[in-house]
Order: sequence, then C-alpha cells, then structure tokens
Amino acid sequence: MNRITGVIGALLRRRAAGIAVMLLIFSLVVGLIQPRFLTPDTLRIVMLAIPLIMVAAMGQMMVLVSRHVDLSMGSMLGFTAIVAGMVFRDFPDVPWWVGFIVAISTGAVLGLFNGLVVTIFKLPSIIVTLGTLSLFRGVLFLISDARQVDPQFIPSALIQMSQTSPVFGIPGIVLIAFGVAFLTYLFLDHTRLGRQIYAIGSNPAAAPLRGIRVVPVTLLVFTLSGALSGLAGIMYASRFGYVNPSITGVGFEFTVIAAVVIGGASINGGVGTVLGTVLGVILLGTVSVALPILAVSAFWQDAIFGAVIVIALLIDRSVRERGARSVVAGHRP
Amino acid sequence: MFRKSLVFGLALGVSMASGAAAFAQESLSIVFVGKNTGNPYFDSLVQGFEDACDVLGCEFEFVAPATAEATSQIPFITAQIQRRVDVIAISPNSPDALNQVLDRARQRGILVLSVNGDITGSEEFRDAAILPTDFEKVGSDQVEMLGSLINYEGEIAILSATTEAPDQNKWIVGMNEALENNPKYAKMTLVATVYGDDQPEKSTTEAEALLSTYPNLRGIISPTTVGIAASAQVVQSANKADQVKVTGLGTPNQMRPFIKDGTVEAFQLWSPYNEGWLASYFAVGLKAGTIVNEVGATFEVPNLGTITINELNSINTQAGLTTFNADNIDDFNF
Amino acid sequence: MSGAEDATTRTPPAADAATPRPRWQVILVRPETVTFLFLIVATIGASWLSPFFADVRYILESFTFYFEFAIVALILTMVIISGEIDLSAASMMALSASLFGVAYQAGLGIPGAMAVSLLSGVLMGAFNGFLVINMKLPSIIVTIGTLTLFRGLAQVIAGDKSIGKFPAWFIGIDYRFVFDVPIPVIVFLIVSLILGIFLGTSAIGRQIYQIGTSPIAARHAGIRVNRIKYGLFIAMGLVSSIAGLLAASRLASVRYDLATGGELQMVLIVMLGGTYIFGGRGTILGTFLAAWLLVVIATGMTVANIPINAQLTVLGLLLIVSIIATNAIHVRTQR
Amino acid sequence: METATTSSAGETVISARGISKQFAGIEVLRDVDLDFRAGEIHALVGENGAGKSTFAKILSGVHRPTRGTLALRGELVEVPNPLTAQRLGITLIHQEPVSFPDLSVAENLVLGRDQGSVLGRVPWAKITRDARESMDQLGINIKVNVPMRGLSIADQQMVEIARALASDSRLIIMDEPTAPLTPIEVETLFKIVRRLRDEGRTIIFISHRLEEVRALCDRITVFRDGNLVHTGDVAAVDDEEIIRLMIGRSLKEYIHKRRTEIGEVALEVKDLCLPGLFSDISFEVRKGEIVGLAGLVGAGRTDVARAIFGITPAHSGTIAVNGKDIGVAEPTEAIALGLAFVPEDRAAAGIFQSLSVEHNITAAVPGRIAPRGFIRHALERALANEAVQKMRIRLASLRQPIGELSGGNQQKSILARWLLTDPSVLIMDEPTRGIDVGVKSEFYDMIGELAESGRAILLISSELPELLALCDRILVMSEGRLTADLSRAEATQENVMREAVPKSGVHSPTVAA
Repeated sequence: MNRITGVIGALLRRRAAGIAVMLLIFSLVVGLIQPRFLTPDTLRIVMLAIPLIMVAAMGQMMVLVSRHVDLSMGSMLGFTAIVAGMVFRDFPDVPWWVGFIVAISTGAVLGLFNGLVVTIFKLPSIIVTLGTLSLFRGVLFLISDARQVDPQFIPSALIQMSQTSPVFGIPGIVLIAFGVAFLTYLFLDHTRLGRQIYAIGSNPAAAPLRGIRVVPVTLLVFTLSGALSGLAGIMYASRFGYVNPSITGVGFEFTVIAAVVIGGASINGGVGTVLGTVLGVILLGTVSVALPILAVSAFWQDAIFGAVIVIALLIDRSVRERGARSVVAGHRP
Repeated sequence: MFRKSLVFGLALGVSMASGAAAFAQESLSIVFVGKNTGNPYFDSLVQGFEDACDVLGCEFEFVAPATAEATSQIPFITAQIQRRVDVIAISPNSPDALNQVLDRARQRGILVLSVNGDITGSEEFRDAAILPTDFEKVGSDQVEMLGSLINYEGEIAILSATTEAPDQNKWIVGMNEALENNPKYAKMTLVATVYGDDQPEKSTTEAEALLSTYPNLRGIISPTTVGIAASAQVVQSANKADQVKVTGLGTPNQMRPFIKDGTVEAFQLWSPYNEGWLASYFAVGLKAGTIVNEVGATFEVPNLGTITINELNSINTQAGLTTFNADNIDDFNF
Repeated sequence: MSGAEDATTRTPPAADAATPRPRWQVILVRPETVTFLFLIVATIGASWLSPFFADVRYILESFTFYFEFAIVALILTMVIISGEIDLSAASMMALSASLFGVAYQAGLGIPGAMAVSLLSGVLMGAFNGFLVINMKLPSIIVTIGTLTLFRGLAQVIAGDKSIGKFPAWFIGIDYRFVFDVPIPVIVFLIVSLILGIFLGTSAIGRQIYQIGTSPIAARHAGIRVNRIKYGLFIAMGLVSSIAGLLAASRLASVRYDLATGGELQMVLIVMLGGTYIFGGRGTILGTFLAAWLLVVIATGMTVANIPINAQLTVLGLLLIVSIIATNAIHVRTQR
Repeated sequence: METATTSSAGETVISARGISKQFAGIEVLRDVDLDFRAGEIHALVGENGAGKSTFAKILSGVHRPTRGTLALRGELVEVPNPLTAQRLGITLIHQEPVSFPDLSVAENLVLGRDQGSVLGRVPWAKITRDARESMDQLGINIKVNVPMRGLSIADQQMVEIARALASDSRLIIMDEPTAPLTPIEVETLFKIVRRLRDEGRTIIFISHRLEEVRALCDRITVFRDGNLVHTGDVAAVDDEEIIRLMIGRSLKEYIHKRRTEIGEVALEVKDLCLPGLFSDISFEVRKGEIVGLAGLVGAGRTDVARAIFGITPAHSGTIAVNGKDIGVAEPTEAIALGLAFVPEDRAAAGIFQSLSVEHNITAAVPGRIAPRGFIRHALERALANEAVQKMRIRLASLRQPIGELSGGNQQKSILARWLLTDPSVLIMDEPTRGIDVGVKSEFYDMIGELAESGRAILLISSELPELLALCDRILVMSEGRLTADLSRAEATQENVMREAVPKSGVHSPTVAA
C-alpha cells in the first residue's frame, strides 16, 4: 500500500506534469465534443484570456510560498486601474507608459500597506487582506468619485497592446505576462532573496536563525503582490479599454487563488513553482474559454472554480500529509 | 450580559426622546436611487434631474448602493422614507424584492417613480414608470439597424446581459419576432443568443467564442452597454471589423473610440438625460396638481413636447431610438 | 525549549504569588465594554449627522436589513471562539434560499421547500466540517473555496432570475410587529439570550472556549473536539439556511446573488464585538452589541445621505481597526 | 572503542564570565564562569531545566545574557543573534534539527551561510557540488537534491552537522544529538566528533547519557538549578558522583517504599499495533502498582500511551480496564472507563495556558460541575478549591491564568484535574520534566500515594534513576516493541539500557508527534 501511494505521490508531486496532462486531456475531450475547439483561434483566445490572471498569479504564488495569502488583489487591481485611468483622463498628454508606472507604484503602496498591517500587528494575512479588500474598494470609490474612466481616455497605444503585435503577432500583454513569469522564475529560483521567501514559508520560526530578516522579506512579498496587481490593473485598462470602479477586478482574487492552488502552490507555505502556476493559469483559462464554446451556461463557471479550489486543497493535503499537524496551527501566529 | 443590553436600550431611548421633530418642507424634494454607483449611464440621467430641478425649484439628491444586488437598494429607500422626501425615483435592481418597501413609501404619501426600467409584473407598487422609449419597438429597431449594416443577409448573434434581465429579454423577444415575421429579414439567421452577465471578462469570452464558433458570423447585436463594448473590443482585436458588424445599445462615451476607428459603424440608445428631465417635470406637476396620473392623459414638457401616459402608467421620453454614428457622436457626452 | 518555557518551568516558588489585576480593570478593558462605548458614541454621532436618525422605529426597522447577518454572526462568534472560521455563510444563505425557491416552484409547498432548504444548510455545514475536521484543512481557506462553490451552485440551480410569488403568510416577516417591535428584532433578542446563556454557562459552551484556547489540550482533557467543531459547522449551515429563509420572507423573493459579500459584514460584526481572531475569547454579548453598532453606523450614514463611497471606506477601515484593537486588548490581557 | 584522552592542553577558545540569565524576572542561570579549549570535547550535563541548554543558547546567540561577558580568544565579543555566532565560528546544533523541510538538502546546507547581495545569483551547481563533497567527507550517504522533508531525524541531524562543518565553525555545540540515533549512527557521529576535535575544534556535547559522556568527552561541566556546580576532567569523577552533583542528593532518598499489596489487574493491553509506530505491545498493570516504561526517544513509549488513551488509536489489539474489554477511539471514552493521562508536552497538550486555574482543573469533569448541562459556579469553585488544597498548589487566585504558575504547580493542576475523575489507571508521560528539584520530590511522594490508594500507574520517563527508584516493574521499549519486563530486583541502569538500545541497526522509527 505504501508503495502505491508513493507512486501516486510522486506523480502528484510532479504537479506541473500532472497539470499538463490534465490540460491535454481536457482539451482533447472538449475537442471531441466540439471540434472547432482545437483550432489556433482557440489558442489565441486562451492567450488573451490569461495575461491578467498570470501576472497576478505570480504575485499570489509568492505570497502563498511565504505562508501568507492576499485576498485584496481584486480591489488592488481595480484601484490601480482607476488611478492610472484617471491620470490618462485628467492629463491627456501623458504617454501610455506613465500608466504602467502609476499603476505599478500605486499597487506597490497598497501591497506594502497590507504587509505592514500583517507584520506590525502580527495578524493573519487572510483576515487583514479580507479587510483591505473592502477598504481599498471603498477608497477607490472615493477617489474616483464613483465615475467610470471611459474608453476615449485610454491611450490607443495601450489598447494596441491587447491586439496583434509585430512580435509574431503575439499581443503585448501576452508577452508581458510570460515575461513576468520568466522574471519571477529567475527571482524565485536563482536569487538568494527568492530562496529566502521559500525558507520563510517552509519554516518561519527557523528563518531568523539563518539570518533571514523575515519582516522585510514579508513586506517585499506583499509589495510585489501589490505591484503585480497594479500591472494587472493597467493591463485591464489595455484589454477592456475602460475602467469601472464597481466592476473592475471584483471577484478577481478568487480566480487567481484558484489558478495558483491548481498550480501546486501550497497554502502551508514553502511550495510553489512558476511552471506549475503558469500551467494552472492556462488550465483555468482554457476551462473558461471552453465553457462558452461548449455552449455551457456561464453560470457554471463560478461553481467550477469553487470546486477546483476545494479539489486542489484536497490534492495538496494528500501530497503533503503532515501527520498530526494541528488544524488550527495553520492560522495561528 | 442582559443587564447591559437593558442599559443600552435605555441609552438609545434617551437619545431618541431628544430626536428631531418633523422638518418643515419648503420645496418638493426628489431623490433618485440608482442601480449602483460607478455606472456611467446614470451620470447623464442625474444631470437631467438636476437641471430640471434648477428650473423648477425642487430639491434633488442622488444616492446609490455599491452593488446592483437585489436587496441593496432597500436601506436607501427606507432612509428616504425616514427623511420624508416627497418623491422617490428609482432604477430598480429587482422586479419584486422592492415591493414591500415601495408599498411602505407610498403609504406615507411618497410618490414612487420607476425610472429607466420598470418593475415588470409588480407595477401596482409604483405610481408611474418613466421609460426612455417604447420597449416593444427596441427589438425590431435593433434588427433593422444591423440588417442595414449587413445588407439584410447572413448569420447574426445576440450577446445579452444576464439570462433573466427583464428589459433585454423583452427586446430579444422583439428581435426574434421581427426576424421570423418580417420577410425583409428572411435571409438573416440568428445562430446564437449568449449571455455575458454584464461582466467585461465574461462578455469578452462569450464574444470571442461567437467569432470562433461561427466563422461566417456577419453581425452581433448586444443590447447592453457592457456587452456592446466587449463585442467591439473583440472584433477590433481580431481585426474582423469588416466582416463582423457590431451594433446594439451603448453610450456614446463608451463607444466613441470604436466609432472613430470604424470598428463600429452605428449603434443606438436613447437620452438618459431626458429621463431625469421628464421625471422631474412629471413629479412636480403631479404634486402641484397640474398633471393627472391617468392612462391616456397628456402633459407638456419643455424640449420634449407633448407626453402621453401609456398603459400601466408608463411614460416614454421618446418614440424611437436615437442612432449614433460618426456624424453625430461628438454632439453627445454621456 | 524556548526561553519563555524555561521561564515558566523554572519559576521559583516565590514568584507564584502574582497578584491578579483589580476587578475594575478586568471589566474596563473588556472588548465588549469598548464596543458598548462605541455604540453610544456612534448613536450620538449619527443623531448629530442627521436629524432623522434618532427614531426608535426607524432604527428597529433598519435593523431588519442586517438581521440575517447578525443572527449568523452569533453562531460565527462561537465558531471563531473555537479557533475556526467560516466565510461561506453568505453563500450558504444564497444556495439554501435558491433551493427553497426552486423547490417551492417545483410544487413542494412552503413547508416542504423549507425542509429542503434547512436540510441543504445542514449538508453544506457538514461538508465544511468534513473538509476541516476529517481532511484537516485550514477552515479559512476551505470556506473561501466553498464560498465560491456554493454561490456558483446557487447560480447553476436558480440562474439569475428572481424566484418569488410566495404565499402572503410567508412574506414580510420584517413588517410584523409585537408591541411595535418588528419580529426579527425580537427573534434576534431571544436567540442572543439563548446563545449567550448557552455559551456562557453550559458545559459545552465552556468546552468551546477550551477548544479555542488549545485544541490539543482540549482533546487530552477528554473534550470531544471534533464532535463539537462538527456541531458548530453544522449549526453554521443551519443558521445560514434559516437566515436565507428569513431573507426570502423579507424580500418576498430569492436570487442567487442574495447576501453577496455578506461574509465580510458577518466577520465585521464578530470582530467589532471583540472576539479574538485566534480563538478562545469572545462573547455573544459583544456580538449582540456589535450588530447594533453596525446598524447604527450604516443607517446613520445612509440616512444622512453620505455617499456609499465613504460608507464602504468607513466599514473597511472599521474592520481593520477592530481586528487590530481587539488583538491588542487580548494580547495585553493575556498575561 | 578509543578511550577519551585527557585534556589536550589547547588554548582557551571561548570564555564565559559571570553569565546570568533571567526570564521574566526569574533567574535561570547564575554567574557562570566557564572556559572552553581548542581541541576538546566538553560535556554539559544536568537535569532538565538546570540551565545547560540556556547556557548553550547564550553561547550561540539565541538568547542574550542578562549579565556577564563572553570572550573569544581573549577578546570580548557580543553575540546578539545566531548569525553573528555563525560568523564568529560558533554553531549550535539543536536537539530537534532546525531545517526547512521544503528546501533541498544542499540548500539547507548553504542557507544563511552565503554572503553577498540578496539579489545575487544562486550558484546552484557549486552548491550541489559542495553539498556532495561535505556528505562524502562525513562518510554519509544522503542525496543532496531531495527535499529535507523526506529525511529521517538522524539524517537531518547529520545534515546539521555537515552544515556546521561547512561553515568552518570552531565551536560546535550539540544539544543531545544522540537521542534519536541508533548505536551505529551514534558510532558514526562519535567518529566524526573525534575527528573534529583532532582538527582542533571545540565541541560542546550536551547529553543525558553518562556512558556516552564517558566514551566521548574530555571534560565535563555539571549544572544544577542554574548554577555551575562542577567542572573537571571526565576521568576524575565517577558516575555516582556525577549523579549526586546533578541532583544534589542521593537518589536513594526517593525510593518508594511499598506499604500495601498489589491488587488485581487494572489495565491489560494485548497485541497492540499501530503500523510505523509500534507493534505487538502486551502488558498489564495492577491496582496499586507503579509500572515504568523506559526506552529511548522515539522508541514508541508515548505512542503506546496515546493509543491507550485514544488520542491516536491503535489499529489492532485490545485494551481492557478492570477486566472490561474496551475499544478506545476517543479520550472521552477512555476517561469514562477510568483512564487518565498526563501528557509529555505540558504547554501544548496539558494546560490551557490563558485560562484560569479553576477552569483548567475542572476541564475533564463537565458532568460534575454542570449536572444538568449548565455550570454551577459554586460547585465548580468548591471542587477546584478542594483540589488545590489537596495537591498543595501554590497560586494567588483560582481565577489566575494557569500560564502564570510555575511548571510544578501547572503539573499539579493537571494531576488535580485527573484526580477529580477518580481514575483507576493513571498514565504519566515524563511528569517531572521541567520541574524544580524541590517540587520533584513532592511529586514522587504523590505518585507513591496514588499507588497506595489502589490506582494502577504507568510511568513513562527518560530519567532512569527516577524509574528505578519509583517503579515496581519496568517495561522497556525499543523500536516500537517491548523488549523487557524487569522486576524491581532485576532492574538496573545497565539492564534497562541494554534492552533499550535498538538492535536492528536501521534507523529508529521517526517520531510522529
């Protein structure tokens, strides 16, 4: 019995391979039912559907690896997108790239705020970010005066990033998404700081004993999560062409968390790979594109995402059976 | 612990005793309860109210909940009842969840107007409905619009809001009837009706699926502002503006770039501004006794001319839809 | 192993006689006292903001809008005291209410539909309990998953149509009065009283605190930790479905988006009431007071026509501040 | 086995002067003066809580001394944190290896050791190569690119040692490193340690086992009650003397003298199995009898106790209390049948730290304080008061959080909790761990009294002298099996140890808890 579970465990541990296989099977099944699914066009649609999730997922994955979670991403996305949009609206002459700087730096500040509350008051990040989820949304309503930024104010250069680009026809935001994934990979796997994030998540109590400064690294992780949400925010403006305070980013955090946990990042910290996360995002994107092509009601989407989170948690547990580890210990300080 | 709650009750009671007496009303007070904040459509509607009240000397305020969820307007209506306003105008988020609270408002002598959308099936819970146009005709108008863009032939699809959105469904019924019954549209085939839930992400995915599933698609009608913007965006990024025509209902500000770059040739809507303007005149006239709220009655409104009260006490601000295209879009800002 | 432990284990006998804090201090730094003071300040502030606020009838009527969340928050208080959390309650409300609506439409009649709804609540609660207790997953992340799942299922089952046309006797519970007090207020008072007595004086109530303080020690002391936690999660599902039914009665209709975002308000009420996010501390009284505090704040701002923009900010800020404040109070009084 | 050479006259590497440490106003270490020389293996011994671990933690920067100074080769140094200690060449190898389970062995080796910019590139190839090299140097066969999670405790211990070596530490402190190791592993470890000494490094070896101290160490320092009571060459003192120095008096004072007869069988365990932890456990404990359960850490003693009490139930086998066969799946059921269990980890599994003494004492008897389901406070107060008096618990108020009490009084409260359930079988797992010497003797008396009153007692302890003094019989466990059942007459330190050491040579079962 031990050997069998060992084999399954080994397979599951190769999470990336597992997701790739799932992706393949899923695509084939959908393709059998609806042959039109297996066309290059679907690939294009999927690629356009995932960049925002991918960018934010990199941030969320780092947060999970450090044994935290960030529920405020949707509000940070909306917040940064509105701020960037307002800059475009109120200063029509600024070039498109200023939006990137504004959104990313605004996001970084919001993320830093999350990090500070978590580290200073030693509170569980999940509750803190649940609070800032509504706080940020409220402030975003205040600063935007609850007004939408209309498409006419979004620079066309920005809009064009979501369309066919000179680089093999791949849209700019797709390139950005994969670029961010690659940079995240370099950062997490090949820099000392990146490894420290894993160390903190793997054993927070021992990290200081090895000279890792837990508080600054944690702050950095939350700041990065905010900054990447900001990048997703400006990409939202590019992709959808307008920013609405009450729509933009609502519920986004759940999609991102679903993608990241499918990708194999553990809620217990210390585990998570860029490759797995990228595949998780693609799988989720493929599912959401396949639903309308199969003419399945969009109503199923949330239920499927919810089920996916629960199932991914169960897989995570079976892979990393931690014996007598207390149920509550996870969210105690 | 319950000793403490008693103390609380006392404290509340004391503070209540010193509560305010009724405030003398100087002029008519109108409150408009929107669907939700951040909905650009209502900016223009509110402007209509404000301008009319400037002329008429009424007091106007705009409130709206954060989400368009069914129950979210209830505390706002109750608060307005408590404020003893004279008129509550509301864009209802639910056709039936508001019935009881609206009933209460009317018991207190408050005039309740449903604006921009009706509480279909619960009409007895409001005094009158101010609707932008005759909703029965919207469907056929939209089919005609798209038909004119594609020479009345080819596959078409509808991208709507939610499956149960009452206004959209009424219009979709109208579209289907026109397509079936009018020989003019015999060569147009409706291949799909899909729903984007008025969410940009879902609407975009649905529109993309339409393009991918129906390679011969010639046109998309999207009778909702989120849907038409998403459809236009999808067609634009797929470089299929020549092949697939997008039209529907949208606001000029939302659609301006697509009109400018030729992705969308024309779309339609009405004037939300006039809804606010008309509602204010109607309310003030009714309260002053110069207008009778009876089916068939008529009254004059500056700029809009003679208005007739239709069946179920519904009032339209304009007969047909306004069409926006490259020629006139810059005349509008909402 | 750690220094702190060395200290406790090696305390010379002389250090035993630490004097406990004076009683007045114990009472004054209780989080509930803070909630109560806030309530008074908020009531005065709201009366000052709008002359229309200070009206008992109006406040009682407004309470009915938050009543469903408040009653769920009472059970949530016990769940959080036991060291767990349940964020899926608002979604459970929506799914059970949607099932109620669909069952009624299918011709089951109100009693049958209510039974379906209550049963679904029990099952959803048991499902959460299963994932947390048997699968040993952290409740906070599990219930975020089921939050999405249950809401999604509600959407699948009920679409986005409004299901209504319930018989007249069923609807309008918020507009029935006993001595001018709406029935929901009376229900809330009675339920608070019962749960307050249960949690404060029953043996199981005591065990809930002990579980929240240390689940391992509780198990070693023979407390049926898993059974009690299961009970709490099921109670959570049951009370959510009851809240869903009450909302259906109040609104005369149900939709899948019922109580969207309600989990935040529920957690806000519990946190405002001074319950410790890490478990082991908190009272029903605190939650009871906090429910009124939320009503006073939200209603005060609404009747003063303060834009919802500012309201959202205030509530978000309130949640963060209340967590930080109760945390600080509990950490201070820990030793 | 090579005999320990007497102190090679190495120069003094580190010297401590007047080191004192207070925790929350309580002095746990008093004016310790101690020098360590290059090229020596120096044993630190003492009872639990004597201060040896605290002293080691001060040396390695985990704690800072309240008073006193450290000098490294004559120069005064500050050691504010473990990283500084590391840079000064001081490494502490914790009793339970501190590792990062999700990171690879190689990465665990370098973490915290690598200097340079945090944004600097991680030289993976070099890290892996170096890791292989240091494993080879130690002569151990561990794959360096697998996650730490899968390693046995012993292997993790070896990785820790490799880490200390790789960082070129001159002073290596090992806190009870042999506890989870098999004899073969211990031998490997000893070889490595001797080699390190021969390279001129200093090794501080904290241990409970005198025979290990004798086999390995050059000098010995004995701590008692926060004081340094003796330093000298190992060869110059005999075991008897060391024990006397450690506990301050002769053990013989404690010996439990039986006054009543041993009665019928109270607890009977048959063929108890829990795969991976223990198998084929059969024994019985009679009324009035004190039975000891001895064994090394990880031998499965605690697991057997937990299984009997229903915390992690056994897979097969039977347990009978007073002749009644029972299937215990929950502690609640065990309690109802007359079992009681004082757990090893008092802070986590015993007390409710922040709750009052009163609530702690009455936690196991909800039925007695709440006859109809609702608590009657007068009843509860009376029960708690009576227990406090009977157990002579010293406290300021019953409403005081139990965390404020001393370890001994906490433990008495736990015992008081169980006496309220009137158990017929009492299982105690390391009941005297972390308790003052003074209170300890009180405890021994109490255990004796409990047996006198006809209760069956199963006593798990790592302090052999304690078991030898108190028990009527001693059961010995090794590698999850019962290896001996020794009567009081047969039981000697040597006999018990011989049965306790693993025979198989493979790794001891990993401790689950």
